[in-house]
Amino acid sequence: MTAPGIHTEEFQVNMGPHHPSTHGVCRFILTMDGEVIIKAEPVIGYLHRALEKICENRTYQQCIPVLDRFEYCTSMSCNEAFALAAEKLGGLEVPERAEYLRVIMLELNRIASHLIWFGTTSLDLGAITPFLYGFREREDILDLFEMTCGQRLTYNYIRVGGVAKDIPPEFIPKCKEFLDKFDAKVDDYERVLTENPIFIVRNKDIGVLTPEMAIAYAVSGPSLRASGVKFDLRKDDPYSIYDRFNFNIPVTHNGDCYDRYLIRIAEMRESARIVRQAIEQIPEGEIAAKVSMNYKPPEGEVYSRIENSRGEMGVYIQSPGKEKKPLRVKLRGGSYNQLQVMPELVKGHKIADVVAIMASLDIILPEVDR
Amino acid sequence: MDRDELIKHLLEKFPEKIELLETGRAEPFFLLKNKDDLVAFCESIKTDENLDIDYLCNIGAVDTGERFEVVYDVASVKKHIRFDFKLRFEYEGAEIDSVQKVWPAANWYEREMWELYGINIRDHGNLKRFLLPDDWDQGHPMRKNWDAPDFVRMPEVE
Amino acid sequence: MKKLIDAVKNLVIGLLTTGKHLGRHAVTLQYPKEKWEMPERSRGIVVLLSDEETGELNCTVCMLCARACPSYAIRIEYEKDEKKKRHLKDFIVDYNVCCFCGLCEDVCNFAAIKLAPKYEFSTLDKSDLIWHTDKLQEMGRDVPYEKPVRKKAVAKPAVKPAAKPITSETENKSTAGPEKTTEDKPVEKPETKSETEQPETKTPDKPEANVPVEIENKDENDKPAGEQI
Amino acid sequence: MEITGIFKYLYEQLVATGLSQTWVEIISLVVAAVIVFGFLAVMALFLVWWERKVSGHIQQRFGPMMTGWHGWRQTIADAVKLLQKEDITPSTVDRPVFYWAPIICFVAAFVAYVTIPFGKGLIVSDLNIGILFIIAITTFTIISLLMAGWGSNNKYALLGGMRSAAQVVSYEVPMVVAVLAVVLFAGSMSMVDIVQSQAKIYQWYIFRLPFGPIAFIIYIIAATAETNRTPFDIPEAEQELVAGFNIEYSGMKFAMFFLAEFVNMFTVSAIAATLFLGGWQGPWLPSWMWFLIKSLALVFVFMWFRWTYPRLRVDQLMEFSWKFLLPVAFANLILAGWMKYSGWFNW
Repeated sequence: MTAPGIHTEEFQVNMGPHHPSTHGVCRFILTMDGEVIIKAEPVIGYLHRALEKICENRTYQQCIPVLDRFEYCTSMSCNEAFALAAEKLGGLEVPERAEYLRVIMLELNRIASHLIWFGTTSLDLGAITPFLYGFREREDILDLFEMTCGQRLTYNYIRVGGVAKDIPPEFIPKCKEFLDKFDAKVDDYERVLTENPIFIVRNKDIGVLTPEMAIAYAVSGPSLRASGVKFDLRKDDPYSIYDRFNFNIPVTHNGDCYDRYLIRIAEMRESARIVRQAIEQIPEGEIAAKVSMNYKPPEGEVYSRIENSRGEMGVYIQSPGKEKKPLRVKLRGGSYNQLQVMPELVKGHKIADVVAIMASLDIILPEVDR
Repeated sequence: MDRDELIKHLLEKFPEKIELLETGRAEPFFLLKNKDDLVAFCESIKTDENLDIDYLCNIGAVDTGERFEVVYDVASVKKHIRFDFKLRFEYEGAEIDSVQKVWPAANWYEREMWELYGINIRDHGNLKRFLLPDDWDQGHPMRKNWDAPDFVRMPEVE
Repeated sequence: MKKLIDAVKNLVIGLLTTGKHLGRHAVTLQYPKEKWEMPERSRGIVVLLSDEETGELNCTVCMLCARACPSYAIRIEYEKDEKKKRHLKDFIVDYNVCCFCGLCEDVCNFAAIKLAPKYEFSTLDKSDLIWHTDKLQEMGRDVPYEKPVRKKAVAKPAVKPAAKPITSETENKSTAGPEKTTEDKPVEKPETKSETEQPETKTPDKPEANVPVEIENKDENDKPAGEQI
Repeated sequence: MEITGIFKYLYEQLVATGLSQTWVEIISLVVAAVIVFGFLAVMALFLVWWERKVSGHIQQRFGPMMTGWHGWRQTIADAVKLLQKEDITPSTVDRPVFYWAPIICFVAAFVAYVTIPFGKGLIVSDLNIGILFIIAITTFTIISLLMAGWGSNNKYALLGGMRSAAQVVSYEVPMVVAVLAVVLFAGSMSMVDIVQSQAKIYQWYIFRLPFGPIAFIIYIIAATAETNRTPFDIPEAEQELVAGFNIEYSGMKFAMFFLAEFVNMFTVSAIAATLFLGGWQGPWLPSWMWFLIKSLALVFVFMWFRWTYPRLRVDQLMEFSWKFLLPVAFANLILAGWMKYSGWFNW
């Protein structure tokens, strides 16, 4: 698009690794022609902690706190994925109440993670205030978590065979109070951002992800549903007791940043609905099966996957049988594939759009680097 | 298409190529006997109309102490099918074909397998180091027999 | 033209929503003046608990917490006296490494170690983060905890070792010898409300529904937990 | 209690001391300059503090609270901190350009106050081309941004500098056209005449339907772009360009850029108040207080914009200015001309 005869050559810009809008530490080498990007190459590995190597010499219960750090925005779902895999290995039965507690915690954690996403998306596009509003709601959820399991970010709450502690008596009233005011707050967010013409212009038709490319690159979660593929593990490959709650899966069809935004806002409301139903139906009873610290599952291997806020989170465990430590733990995070598809989405856009696309794909780096 | 139909269908389709493993705890787990017909197997399960495996969940390499295993967890978005299969091959001359042509998502998984395990991937495209630091010269860390000067082993509490 | 109208309308709505927050009271705490008091279950620093009357530590050096810690932050030095009874020499918790997961508190059967709801312990020098017995005990003085209710000696022979810690210590060692591998130490089962055979008489003043039930190590000699398929 | 009397009294004292006329002029101008500079320096510090409080309360938090009652000493503390920060000049930098950029930016921000009437008699020098002088001076900031961006020899700074130049130039034109509509109606470019022509409240140019409000809105949009504030703060877009043109600056130079931005904000709202909201005209309060209230109200609107809206992309910003704002501004000018000629609404 440069005038003929004028000699221009592309120049390379390093976006990251110390860059305010790469969530975690990631670097993009952008070859640019003026403002337009020709090629983007992500450079990762800054946050590689070899979690899989660590898990190989930890017992099953000790792996849970290690896996909290796998994806710290929704560490409940990391615990759940690992616990599901370990329970399938050993054929353990999780009591009813533990299942309900898990679903409540998972969905609250999904709302908290979407609120982080909502805050950082608006921050990356320049609106600073929604970030604060999003985090104000997230604080209420973190208080609920701290009341039950004692930590605000790395919970170590869902254990192999059940749940660590029962919810204190004042958990349910506080949770109800949060749920009642949460919908009004989401309307507030919508009023500030959703129909805002500047926000729409910055997000419409940016980073369009076609359904074929999404499935080819195994993108999952809200980004996949934004491209028109109705695929949610909670409904299509139901795990735990998700089939007992009625909630619907938001799907939109043109797969750009704005649709991914709409989907996540709708998902927040759906999760709130699930938590409300789970609170009403929670039975009394046991909260954990009898699983020893030196839990030794029989020989075997399993890949279990759950739907967390960034897509499909899968844990593959191979256990040698007599050992109390897993032979191999392979972790699969949703952001890994979304970052893989980023260079295709970014071609032809401007540097400001790289930020918008990365925020809309909700990529965080610990999941990518492990 | 539930679990037994899937097993029956696959065993008929590839009688001598795969066998059902009983170690699988959840979805059916197959062993692909010969690692050379990997790409052919992947292409056929992708194009098979009532399987339609178009979604690659995960590729994980495993070092079981005496040999390598590479586990492919695949699924179909449209048909809600999910199953896994794996290859077994010895340490020396560990080399497999890249399945990028079938599922582009495999690119980074194979690159990571090459970097951490040292399993060479034929015609992969850009086998470059991306998880470990660029000047890493202490071998392939995820192998069981791996040791390095500054690798602190966890003390075994008696 | 209509697009312009509702664009301006939305811009103004956006302004009004942020504007209406102007009057509202701030939700933040002014930290040094107003402190955030943590719920009683929150996992702050690891402390050693001691008996109120006697003042000496509850810890009986069973090494379970050291084994349970995923990041190997707990190191215990002890020496054996003539009756093979272990005496605690030094209990070290390295906070540079500790990940505050609470596994040590869950595993301990003698309520000797607990994560207290305190969070102000940052130091200027890394080496100050390695705490020894005296600092741990002194920090744990005022931390309330439930004493694990001792079970009466139970008729059922094989399943539950006798209640008193001293004898159970030696008895465990003897049963552990023959068929178990040494590193898989059978551990005395802590008291859990829901699981004991005969109904436990709960002290009435404790309103809280249940003692925090954790994944405890139930090791029947005949059928280890994980083996049933 | 008009304070113009004090200056008259001082002026007579000066003349009474028997110095020659030129000396009297020089001294009185120097005194006026020092007063204006002092007032603006304090105003800039106040605006920085006020912005942090306003943004705090919009986001339901307190804003600075520790330093003094509601943190009023916060900006002074910041200024002192910036003063003793090390003023690094990177070696690869084009030294003279890098050195002069903040100075030009700072000076340009202050010189604009020569013809702004603070009150009835409170004007440094009432040029008959007042508004034209101000607009000419404020365009200097473009040069300083370009110099800072290009001079600091850093990719991000270069991008930031280029963007800011493109943005300010493209929003200068609609601003001038909007101001032209008012000047056309007021009949003279001198700021005092413009204010006098808005004696009564219904004579304020903002209420001169239909061209008044349109010109006011165009002016406000162009002004936010002029002072690089959201939704047009592309040059120092933290998320994209890390810090735009002032990446390489630190210490005193950065403080100059920072204060210049806030002084610019006050300049632009002062001009808007004078042109559209009838400068110092107001019923009971003294004239300079009216001027302050109106300007600070407009500054509050700018702050409100900043904490509500996301940021536009560069090309969208250009497109908005050239394809939408400018045509509307021209149409508005023609409408104002027709209104003036036909005497309609000309009370």
